[in-house]
This record gives sequence, structure tokens and C-alpha cells, in this order.
Amino acid sequence: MSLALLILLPFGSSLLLGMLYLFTSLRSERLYALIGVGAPLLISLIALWLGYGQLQGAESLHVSLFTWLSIDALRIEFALSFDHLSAVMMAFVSVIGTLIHLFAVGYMRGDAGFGKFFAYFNFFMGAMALLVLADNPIILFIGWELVGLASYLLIGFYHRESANVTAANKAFIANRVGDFGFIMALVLLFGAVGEGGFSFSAIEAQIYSVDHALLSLIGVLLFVGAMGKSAQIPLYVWLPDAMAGPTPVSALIHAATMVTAGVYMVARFDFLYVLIPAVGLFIAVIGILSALLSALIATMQSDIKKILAYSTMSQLGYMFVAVGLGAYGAGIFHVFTHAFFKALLFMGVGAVIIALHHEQNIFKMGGLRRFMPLVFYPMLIATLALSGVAPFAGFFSKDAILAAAVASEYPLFGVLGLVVAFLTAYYMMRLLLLVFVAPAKHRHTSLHVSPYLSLPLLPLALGSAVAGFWGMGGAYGGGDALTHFLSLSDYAHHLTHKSEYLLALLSNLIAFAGFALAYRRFASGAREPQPTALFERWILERFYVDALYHALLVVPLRRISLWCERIVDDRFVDGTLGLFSGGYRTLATHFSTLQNGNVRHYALYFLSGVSLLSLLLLWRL
Amino acid sequence: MIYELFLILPMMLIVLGALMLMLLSHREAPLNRNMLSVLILALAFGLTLSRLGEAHSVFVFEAIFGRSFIVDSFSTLFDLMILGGAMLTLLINHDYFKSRHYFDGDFFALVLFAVFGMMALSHAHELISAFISLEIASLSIYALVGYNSDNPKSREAMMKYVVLGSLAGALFMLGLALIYGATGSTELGAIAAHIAAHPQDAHTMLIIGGFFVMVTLFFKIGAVPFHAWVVDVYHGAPLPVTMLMASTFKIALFAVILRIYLGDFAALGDFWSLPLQILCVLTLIGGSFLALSQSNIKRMLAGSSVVHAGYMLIALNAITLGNFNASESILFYLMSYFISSVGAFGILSFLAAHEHKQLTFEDFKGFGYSHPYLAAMMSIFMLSLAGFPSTIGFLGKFYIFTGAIEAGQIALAALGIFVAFVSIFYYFRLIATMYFYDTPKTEQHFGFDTTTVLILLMAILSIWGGIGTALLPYLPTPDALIELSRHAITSLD
Amino acid sequence: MDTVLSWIIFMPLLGMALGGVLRASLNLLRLLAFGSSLLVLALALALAWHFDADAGMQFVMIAPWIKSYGVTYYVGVDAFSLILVLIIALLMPLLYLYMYREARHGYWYLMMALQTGVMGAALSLDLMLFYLFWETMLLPVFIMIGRYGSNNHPFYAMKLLVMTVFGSMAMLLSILYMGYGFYAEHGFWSFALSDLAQDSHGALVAAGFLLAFAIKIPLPLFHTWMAGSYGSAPTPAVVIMSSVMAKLGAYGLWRFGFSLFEGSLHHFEPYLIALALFGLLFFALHAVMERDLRRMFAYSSGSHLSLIALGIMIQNHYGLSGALYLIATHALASAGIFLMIGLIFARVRTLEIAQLGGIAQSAPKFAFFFAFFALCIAGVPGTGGFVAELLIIIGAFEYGLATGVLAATTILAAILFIFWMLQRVLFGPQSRQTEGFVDLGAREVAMLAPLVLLLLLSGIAPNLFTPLFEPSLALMLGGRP
Amino acid sequence: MSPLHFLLLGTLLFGIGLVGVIARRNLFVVYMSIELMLSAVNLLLATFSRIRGDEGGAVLSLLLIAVIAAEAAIFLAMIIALFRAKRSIDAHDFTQLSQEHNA
Repeated sequence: MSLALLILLPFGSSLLLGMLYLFTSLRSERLYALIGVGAPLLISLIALWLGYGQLQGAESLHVSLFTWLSIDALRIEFALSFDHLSAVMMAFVSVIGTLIHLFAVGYMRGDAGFGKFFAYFNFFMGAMALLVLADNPIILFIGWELVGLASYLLIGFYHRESANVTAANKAFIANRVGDFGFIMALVLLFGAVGEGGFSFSAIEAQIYSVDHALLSLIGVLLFVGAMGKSAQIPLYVWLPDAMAGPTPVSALIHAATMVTAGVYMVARFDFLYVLIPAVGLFIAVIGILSALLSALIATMQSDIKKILAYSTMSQLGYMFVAVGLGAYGAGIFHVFTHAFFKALLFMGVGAVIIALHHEQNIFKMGGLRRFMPLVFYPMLIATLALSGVAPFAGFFSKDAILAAAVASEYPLFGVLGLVVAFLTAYYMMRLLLLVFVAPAKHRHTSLHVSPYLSLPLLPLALGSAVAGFWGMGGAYGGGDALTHFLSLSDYAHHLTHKSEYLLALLSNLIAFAGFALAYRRFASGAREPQPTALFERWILERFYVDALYHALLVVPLRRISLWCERIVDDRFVDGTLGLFSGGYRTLATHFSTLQNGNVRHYALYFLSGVSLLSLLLLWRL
Repeated sequence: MIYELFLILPMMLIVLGALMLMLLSHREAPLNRNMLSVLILALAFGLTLSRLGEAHSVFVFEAIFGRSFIVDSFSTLFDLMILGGAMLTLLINHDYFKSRHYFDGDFFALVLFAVFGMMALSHAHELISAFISLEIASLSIYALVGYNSDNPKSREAMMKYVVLGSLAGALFMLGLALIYGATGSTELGAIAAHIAAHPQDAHTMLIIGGFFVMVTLFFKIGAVPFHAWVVDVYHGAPLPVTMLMASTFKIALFAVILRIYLGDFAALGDFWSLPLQILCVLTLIGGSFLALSQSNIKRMLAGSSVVHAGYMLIALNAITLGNFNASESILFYLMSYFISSVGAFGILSFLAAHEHKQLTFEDFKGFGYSHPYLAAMMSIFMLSLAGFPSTIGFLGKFYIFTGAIEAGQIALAALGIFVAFVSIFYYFRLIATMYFYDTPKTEQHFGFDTTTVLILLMAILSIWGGIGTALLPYLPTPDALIELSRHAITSLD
Repeated sequence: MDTVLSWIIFMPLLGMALGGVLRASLNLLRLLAFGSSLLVLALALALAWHFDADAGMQFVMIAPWIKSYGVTYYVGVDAFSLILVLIIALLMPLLYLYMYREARHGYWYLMMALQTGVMGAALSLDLMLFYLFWETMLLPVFIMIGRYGSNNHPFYAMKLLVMTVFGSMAMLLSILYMGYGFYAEHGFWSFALSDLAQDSHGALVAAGFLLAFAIKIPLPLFHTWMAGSYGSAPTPAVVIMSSVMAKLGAYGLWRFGFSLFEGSLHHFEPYLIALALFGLLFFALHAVMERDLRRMFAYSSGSHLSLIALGIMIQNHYGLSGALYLIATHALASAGIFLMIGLIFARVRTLEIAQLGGIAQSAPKFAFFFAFFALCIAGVPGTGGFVAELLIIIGAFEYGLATGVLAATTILAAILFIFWMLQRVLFGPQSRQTEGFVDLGAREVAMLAPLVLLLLLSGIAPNLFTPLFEPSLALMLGGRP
Repeated sequence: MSPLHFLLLGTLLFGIGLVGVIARRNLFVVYMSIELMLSAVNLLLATFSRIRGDEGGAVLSLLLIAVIAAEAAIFLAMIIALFRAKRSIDAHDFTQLSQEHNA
């Protein structure tokens, strides 16, 4: 029942908020905030309590609420399960979610859509909970799509600006393209094993009977879904644009939780991917390429949120490298730590944006450290964590991934991973320096930061600092506690302790190299980059991928659409019909001109008819 | 003797009535001649009605006339239809007669003579008597068509009808002569006997003669390519006359056609079917061509009457191929066509009486709003003529097509259905015109008078004939009509 | 009890006749319309309550009509027709609610006549009776488009009429031919479905029926009447056309395709499936650049109807149940969206998408409902549309891999245009026309809320509804090889 | 002079009449052509009667003459009426009812 509450509470409060907003004239922010923050607070308490139970070794929970659908062999229970994986996910989603809700109270203050925002936000929490708790792929897919819907609604929250809505559309469409693959994978999977039940455990039990080629296809298609949701090549284009939404949205959905759903899903299907390492390799390749690409782009961006967005995408790439190479524990570990520091970064950035009245260009900022230390120091911690500086949270998780990569048959992943780490350190420090350290461009007189905005940063800063210890590898005296707790079917190789130390040293050095480079270039301020080199321009223009998509997909689509109307409908179908009806009418007109009023002609028709017919008769005789 | 006299009493009544009206024609008597003629027709109708349902087949005054006149249940049914049709035609034009000055006693006398001719036609059991009856009817109608001699259109219509009609009459006589030459008799029974007695013969002369006779009859019903007069004459004739021609006269013509086909030429069916099929195709398509391209409602209805003749030719063709059931479908179709066309013409006449319109499609714009009730009824008649289900016209077509399929004529049935589809264009054009356009005119009051009540009756009959079911006890269903027809047909065997 | 179906069919006609005889005032007319439709709704709900999902035809009533040709008044209900009956019964009161302020008497009369027509077509089991209703239901729509429509409406009314009548004429020929075939075989006439289903019928006969249904549904290449008539018809007519009449086409495909042409349908199967798959994307592509909102959703309907046709034609359990489910949910969703489009038109007098925009700013309730229906059409989970699409995709994959992949594009089809449309209609800056767009009133919310609730319920707990038809499907599919 | 010759003559006359109806514009001549056809038929009837040795045919022709007379009356009356109105009995002058004037 408590599991059901995890879903019912946020959905219920979302419904309540929505009804209040739509059908009453009640606009008390306090009421909306109370309901809106209360629900996630409650579920995080429940989740933590349940998660604690799991830590203590309780049986994983399964509850079937009702039969969702039962057609022939397709029997889908509306069932939830709370095992170790969902416990980890649920715990950090709900806790970080609650903090961001709290943050949003400050961020959204005074907005006319305050109530609507929390309705959407709670809706997202419900959908995310559904995704995480789902006991079978269909219910998971429902949650999966609903988080996408929530994301769409929230990106387009400021819908007065058409560009925001375009971004929202882009997000939903890219997600839907991924879902196209996802649902095909599910249906194929159902076709293969569905007869014997379709819950995850039932699938796992039968998975060995599935043909390998089909299994690979399913694996790839599932990953296509993850590409959309987790912004990997080639479906990543929506994520930077998604920053059009309010910053809490970016923090919660497009950094900490929803975008990691792809990783979660792959981990959820670990029993499947274990059987098809080739597909895993494909995932890892996509992951590392995405990481590299986005890290490169991030180094040239000037929009503060977009830098973080590309950074998110880059980190997601890491995670996919991990799960692709079979280090599921490491992947989820990074999901877990990343949630803390990335949420923190976004919230900090949100506070900055609010303070600067919605200025988002880092080159127009500067010197904010003095004004908002409560924002700066947490962000510094988060930056260090993200850059993988020991002993912050990111170090351990990233190190686990790099170790798995180096130990794999393809150490190139490790090398590229280090390159990405360097770029990460560089662009993060660049951001931090330009915003907080570099000389201010304007004179700020008073920059007020509401406690709603700054206080939630502190627990997250703490998390960014220490969350890594939970999953600390054996080399550092930890016991891979998280990985063991998750007990996923890891098959990644392990490094010796010695090489692991070497790797850690190397990665820290690289991070500091990145910091140093950034410091040299940006510590004393810089102007917006004017790209000179071809490569730089490419990076700045994000490799022209958006333009390419527009030219290859959108334009032909519109052409075809017009073509359907003008050629197929008007010329072909109606043209053919018109030919017949017009022909008939023309014949009719010609026939009627015989009706010229002259009686002698009439007699002629008469008699020619008679003679022709009598000739026919005579011939027949 | 007395019994036989009783049998022909209705016809005698009509003739006497006609003569009486002629005598009264030049009196300035304050006499409603229309009602008088209706009364006479009603009397005859009543007398005939009393015989409905009893099976009989009597050659009247065989000693004098030979076997040239027969009174049987077939002719009784047709008499009823003709009398009823004429009666309704006169009644429904009540307003129209009052609105035009030229309808004097002679007009009604001529109508009665025409009716007499038609009745005689349905009784004719001999080609000469058939011809004479036909001429009586035709000559009266010639005169009626040109009755309004002040109207150039009316005169011209008469001219065309007379010239072409006489030409057709000459062909009939030629055919008659040839048949006489071949068989030595013109009595239908004797001809049939002759065919039966000489099964090996080619019967060339007989077939050619019969063909000429049929051509004349097809001319009168307006089959393509003998149709050219139809549109012009229907257009030029005064409305009541058009109605008479389109409905009642056609009924009488089919009486004699059926009698000839079912009795006489049945044995020669093989020869008939091919020319008949050609005629059928030509008539259906040509008729739809004609109807499609008209902008005057009267001409459109005239064109479409050609199509309706085509439908009945489908059934006739089925008969020649041995499906004698199809004759019932012709009877039913005649009734259904009669009901809906009289209704439609009735509305035209009502309008002509009250508004002196040209009666083009343009004139009907917004009719649905100036005359909502009449427009609704007009729509019903159009639907019925188009053969839309839930109207009597649909059942008529249903029987015809089923009969054709039964006779193996699927192609003809398909063509018929196709032409019915084409007819959507011109019938629904009128409905569309009535309802889809606004009119500056305000809604006219719908009052009950003879004309409107009869139009309403026709509308109700159209619907009842289409959907009247056995669910409503005590009401006869369309089945009753078909039973009646079947009963009548049996007397021909 | 056996007359209940007749009451359901003829109640509105009775109301109409009463109104005509009494020369009803507007208020009385409204009362008659609401009264008859609510009675029908009550009867339909009672029918559903007493419906036995495990039995076949129920509440059958047979009465002779044209004895000489064995034509009967023969009605009955099974799971499939029950769904249609419920949809019609539910939609009519909502439509009356929509046209509550309608002052033109003819409108009310036509709607009542229309209800009888569609209901009759959904329930008749005699082919001639079916044909009768099938044709007559067209008439009120024809007049409504021609009379109360907009945008070149007389032309489109005629086009609709001509194209659909062409199809039904082909069907008539087939019916007559089958009737005669039965007569030749058994020596007596009958047009009852159950009788005719005993014989096997050739492909040409089936073609007549298929043509009629393909035009009515419409499948691509038979569709050119659709956008125009939807675009120019008044809203209630559009709702009936898309939610009921088009579904009746699919119903016909099922009802007659499977019973009469079991042997010959396979000749057409690949073509129909190809056509349906083509239509799925073709109509969606069509909608992308459509400038008129109503025409856009006409194409959207077309896309979904192709999916329904696909579900029916693949003839397996999932496909059929998905098609049934989609029929119901799409009927509700498209009714909702077309009603709302009607509301837009009533408020701003234009449906040109370029002239709309920013509605969400001043009308949040409107935006919510509109977006909800649009998302439902896009098949977002949580709404019934998703369940149906999922089932059809499963069925299509069971039929064949390629079919499955193409069917799954339905996930993509709707998003091609729906989100861009939402952007241009609801969001962005307000246009001159939409400035001060009035939000939904209580009556309008009452009209849309039942649709929303049902759609949500059908998405969240589809198992509440599927047991209604699931057993009879199993029965039907169990009976075939 | 065998009866066959009379048959041929009758047919010929009928044919001449037919051609006359189509070829001549003057309505009076048209009328005369039709009369010619009718008379030809009468001749045929009489001949057939002779061939078959049966008076029936001759009687028939008498009956037909009566019909022809009635037709003549209406035809002539019509011609007079037409001439009075238009001072012409040319068939080509009467084409008001036609597709072109369709209104």
C-alpha cells in the first residue's frame, strides 16, 4: 500500500492542484506550495523508510494494484515493485525532488502560473515514481511517456514565447522517436516471451529461450528509447533547447532524474543486455561519442544553462559507457552522484539567473562571489565533484566508470573518457570563473537571494561531497557497497588496485590541468568568443546538427505534406474522379445538343433508331 | 349481357361524361367542370374498385366485337390506376386550373376522352383495337398539349408531338399489317396460337411486324432513340397535361406492352432480348444525359422520366428472358413512379398557379425557407425518384434490379444502379438548391387545400410505400401492392 | 425486452415527429431532443448492464417487412454494436449541450433524424435494413453541411453525397446479388445476415461492400470527400461523421466482412492492409501542412481510422480488440476535439491556424481540455488511445514484422502535426482574433468533462471495459482455423 | 400483276413517305407524306387480305381509314393554328423548345 502511495500521492496532489488552478479563483501561493511540496516530502519519507528496509535486507516489495489489461495472452498487471535498484532510484529522486520543489517555491514566486507549475511538477514526480517502480515494461513505458509529457509541459511552461514551445515540441518529438523504438522492442519482446507473463521477473526467467538475433534487435531498439530520453546521439538535440523551461525544471527533470531514466532502463534490463555484449558495445560507443561531442560543445557555449545541459549529456554518455560495458553498478552509481551535483549546479545557476533578472549569458556576469557566497561555495563543491576531483562524490563514480573502461577489451574508451574529463574540468571551471570570480561587467547594488533558493543547496552540497563514499571501490577501502546492494548482472572487468590508483592520479591531474587552462583564460574575465578557426566555429554552431536535421527531416516532411495535397489528392484522386464525372457531363452536354428543337431532326433520330434496330433483328434472323 | 354491360360501364361512363362536358362546354354555366369530371372519374373508379380482387377474364360482347376487348383482373388493376391517376391529376391541379383562363369544358372533355382511350388500351386484346384506343388517347392528348393556343411553346410542343406521333402511328400500322400478313389475324390470342402452331418457322415477318408495333409503344414511353420529343413536349404542354402524359398515359402504355409481351410474344423472347437490351442501355444512359443537362425543373423531370422508362425496360427485358415475376415489378414501379412524379409535378403546378414562375433551378433557391413544408415534400419526391431507401421509389428499383438479377442480367442491373447513382446529381441538385441558399422571401403560410392535401397524401404514400412494415397492424404494406400486381398478372396466363 | 433496441433506434425519430406535429417551439424542441437522447442513453446503459458478454447476438427482434422478398426488420446487438450504441447514446446529449443555443429549428430536427439513422445502421442485421439506415443517415448530414456549413459548403455536401452514395450503390448491387444467390440456393428469399452468412460469396460481391466501407471510413485514395466535408460541416455533423459514421464503416468491415466474406476476404487482405498502413502515414503527413484546423483533424481522423482498419484486417485477437478499443476511444477523443474546434470557431469565426495562437493565455481551461484531447489522439499513455495503439501494434507484429514496424509508426504519425498545431493554436503570442478569448463556461465544461473522464478511465484501467467484448472476440476467433 | 407487286408498291410508297417526313420542311408536305405512309399500309393490308383470301384485312383497312381521318383533322387544325400565329409552316421556324432555349 505504501508503494501505491508513492504514486498516488504526487498524482493526487497534481490533480488537486490542477483542479484548484483551473476551476477555482484560488491563487494563494502558500496553499499551492504547501500541497506541492508536501506530496514529494511525504513520498521521500516513505521512500527513505522503504529504502532503509531494503538496506536492512528486507524482501523486495511487489504489489499488484489491479489488472491493467487482459487480452488473450497479454496480461498486464498494474504492479509495482520495490527492489534494490528502484530503492536507490526512488530514494534520490524523491529526496532531490523535494529539495528542488522547495527551491521552486522561491524561484516561481510571483509567477501567475505558480499553481500550474506545481501541478505539473507533482505530475512529473508521480510519473517518475511510476517509471522507477514499474514491475513490467508496459507500465514502465507508461511512466516513461508520462515523464516525457511532464517535461514537454514544463519546457513550454512560458508558452507566451514561441521559441519555448518549439523547444518543448522538439523534446517531445525526439522522445517519441525514441519511444518508437522502445515500443517496438517491447512488442517484440512480448511476442518472444509474452505468453508466460510479462513482468520483469517473468521475462528474466524466459529470456534464455529467445533467439539471439531477435534479442539483439530488441536490445538495440530499447536503447533507441534510451537515446531519446537520455539525450544521446543522434536524438540529443532536444536537451539544450529544453533549458527554455524554468530552472527548477532543468534541475529536476533535465539533469537529475528524467534524463537518467535511459540508464535506469538499461540497468533494469541488465539480464537482457548481459546476453548481448555486442549491443552493449554499441551503447558504449554511442555513449562515449555523445560525451565527447557534448563536452566539446560545452566549452564554447555562453548560455549558462546550456553549458550545464551539454554537461549533463556528457555525463549521461559516461553512464552509458558504463552500462554498455557491463558495469551496471558503476553506471547507476554515477546516476546517483550526478543527481546531487548536477541538481545543485542547476539550482545555483537558477539563483544566479533570478538574481540577475533572467540574464543567462556568462560573459555578461562576473564577480558574484561576493554577493552570493551561499551559492558560490556549494557550486564550487559541485564543480569539483563533477570534474572528478577526489574525494568528492563524482570522483568515485567516474573513477569506477573509467576503471571499467580501461579494464575492458577496448581501453580506448578509457582514453576518451579521460579526454572528456579534461574538457569537463575546463568548461566547468570556465563557468565558475566567469560567473563568480571574473570582474563584474555591471555594478550590482543589491543582489538578494531568497533562502528558498539558497538553503536547498546546502544538503545537496553535502551530498555532492560525501555521496561517493557509498559506492567507494575496494581500492579506497570501500566495498563497492552500492554495487553489491544493487546486485545487477555486472560483467565488467576490474582493475588491480595499483592501476586503479594510477588511474585516479591521472584523472585528478587531468582535471587540474583543465582547471588550470580555464584559469589562465578566464580568471580575469573574457569577452564572448569570436570563433576564428573552422573547428571552433563548428563547435560553436554545435556541428550544424540542428540545421542538418531541419534540412533532412523537417523540410522534406513539409514538402511531402504539400505534395500529398496537391499531387495525390487534387491531381491523382480528384483528377481521376473529375475525369469520369467531367467526361460524363461532357457527353451529356453533347447528347443534349442533339435536342435542338427541330422536329425533322427528331424524326431522323427516330427513324435511324428504327432502321438500325430492324437491321439488327434481320441479321439475327 | 347485363353483366357484360356492367363490366364496361366505367368506360361508358367516361365517354358519356366526356360527351356531356362537351355539350356543356360553351354554356356560361357557373359550373365547376373540374369537379364534375373528377366526379365522373370517381364514379367509374368506384365501380371498378368493386371488381378488384375477383379473378375473372371475360371477352365483352364477343358476338359483336370478337375477342378484341377483354375485361380481366389485369385490366381492372390498370383501370384503377388510370382512373385514379387521372383523378389525382385533375384534383392536384385544382389551383392551377383556377389560375389559368383557358381551361374550359372542352379541356376536361378531352381529358376524359384520353382516359377512355387509355382504359380501352388496357382492355385491348387485339392490335387494331389497341391501335384505335391508342389513337383516341393520343389524339386527345395532342389537342391537350396544344390546348393553350396562345402560348407559342404549347403550339410548338403540339406540333412536334403530332408529327412524330403520327409517324410512330404509321409504323404501328405497318407492323400491324405485317403481323396480319404473317398470321392472318391481329388478335393476340390468335397470334400466340399461330406461333405455337408453327414452332419451326422463322417468323420473320411476324417479328418485324411486332418490332414496329413495339417501336411505337416505346416511342410513346420515350425510350431512346425515340425519345427526342419527350423533353420538348413535356416542357411545352400545360402542366396538368404533362402530368397526365408522364404518369397516367405511361401506365396505360405499359398495360398494353405487358399484355403483348406476356401473352403474345413470350414465345419469341429470344429475339426480343437483344434489341431490348440495346434500348435499355441507350434509354438509361441517354435519359440520364438528358436529365443532367437541364436547368428547367420540368425538363429535368421529363429527362428523368426517360430514365424511369429505362428501368421498366430492364424489367421488360427480364420478362423476355423468362422471368415473368418481373412484370409485377413493372406494375409496382409504375405505381411508385406515379406517386412520386405526380407529387413533384403537383408542387410545380401549385407554384405555377400561385407564383407564375419559370420553374428553373434558380427559382427554387431558398424554397426550403419560403415553403418549408412543400420543400420537405418535394425532397421526399426527389428522394423517391432517385430511389433513395425508405421511399417507395427505392422499393420499385429494388424489385426491378432483383428481377433483373434473377433473370441473369447482372450487367443491366449494375447499369441501372449506376444510372440511379447518376440521378443523384440532378435530383439532389434540386434538394440542394432548395435548402442550401437563402431567400429574401419570408416563410409562406402553408394552407390545406385540395392541391396541398393531395401533395401531402402523395408524400405520405411515398414514405409509407418505402417503409410501411408489418409492424403497424391493419395497415397494408408494400407487400399488398405487390400481391395485387401478382394477382393481376396471373389473369394473363 | 425485445423491443428495447427499437426504442433505442426510433426514440429520436419519435421526438422529431412529435416536434413536427406540434410545430414545436424552440424550447419544446430542445426538450424533445434532450429528452429523447437521454432516454436513449438510459436505455443504452441498461442494455449494457443486461448485456451478456459471453453470448452472441442479443435482444434480437425480427418482424417481417417485405414478405415477398424475405426482407425483415431484424435488429440485434452484440459486443461490437453495443460499443457503437453506447458511443452514439453518449455523444448525442453532449452534442445537444453543444448546440444548446441553436435557434434554427431545422438543426434540431436533423440531429434527431441523424441519431435514428446511425443507431439503426449500428443495430440492423438484415442487409436491406442496414442499407436503408446506411443511406438515410447520410441525408441529414448532407443537408446540415449544405445548409449550416461554411467554406464552399454546397460543393462539399454534394461531393460527400456523391462519393458515399457511389460506394453504397456498389454495396446495394452486392446485396441484391447475394439475396438472389440465396434464393437460387435455398428456394426462398432472405436478406438476413445470419442466413446469407451460410453461403460463401465471391470476391466481386465482397468488393461492392468493401468499396462502400472504404469510402465511408475512408481509406486513402477513397478519401477526397473527407477533408472538404469536415472542413465545411457544422460541428455536430463533423462529430457524428468522425465519431460515428466513419466508425460505422469500420463496423461494416467487421460485421459483414467476417461473416459474409470469410472465404473471399483474403483476396483483399494484403491490399487492404497495405492501404491501411499507407493511410496511417499518408493522412498524418497530409495534416502537417494543413492550414485549417478542422481539416487537419479530419486527416488525423483518417490516420486513426486507417489504423482501425488495419487492426480489423489483421484479424487476430490483439488487432481486433485494439481496433474496437480505438473505435471507442477515438470516437470520444475526436468528438472532444471537434467540439472544441467548434467552440473556437464560434468565438473567433476562423479556423485558419495562422490566425490563431495564444489561446492558453486567456483561456487556461480551454487550453487544458484542448491539449488533453489532442494528446489523447496522439496516443499518450494514460489515455485510452495508447491502449488501443499498443494492442494494434502487438497484433500487427504478430501478423508480420514489416507490418508491425509500419504500424508502430502510428507512435510517430500524430506527433508530426499535433504538437506544432498546439503550438500555433494554444501557445505563442495572441493574435488579433484570439485576444481576450473567452474561457470555457460551465455548460461547455459539462459537455467535455464526461469525455475526459471516460478517456482517462479507459487509459488508466482499460480492463474495466475490455471484458465487454473480450469473450465474444475469443469466441469468434476460436471458431476459425 | 401478282399480289407481290402490290406488296412492293405498298412498301415503296411507305418508304417515299418516310423520306418525305424527314426531307421536307413544309409541315403540310410532311403531313401528306405521313398520309402517304398510312395509305401504303392500307394497300398492304388489302393485299394481305387478298393473299390470304380473308376479308378481315379489308375490313381492318376501313377501320384504319377512320382513324386516319381523325388524325387528318387534328393535323390540319394544328397547321392552321401554327400558320395563324407565325405566318409560316416551315418546321425550322419552330425550334423555341430546345436545349439552347432551355430556361
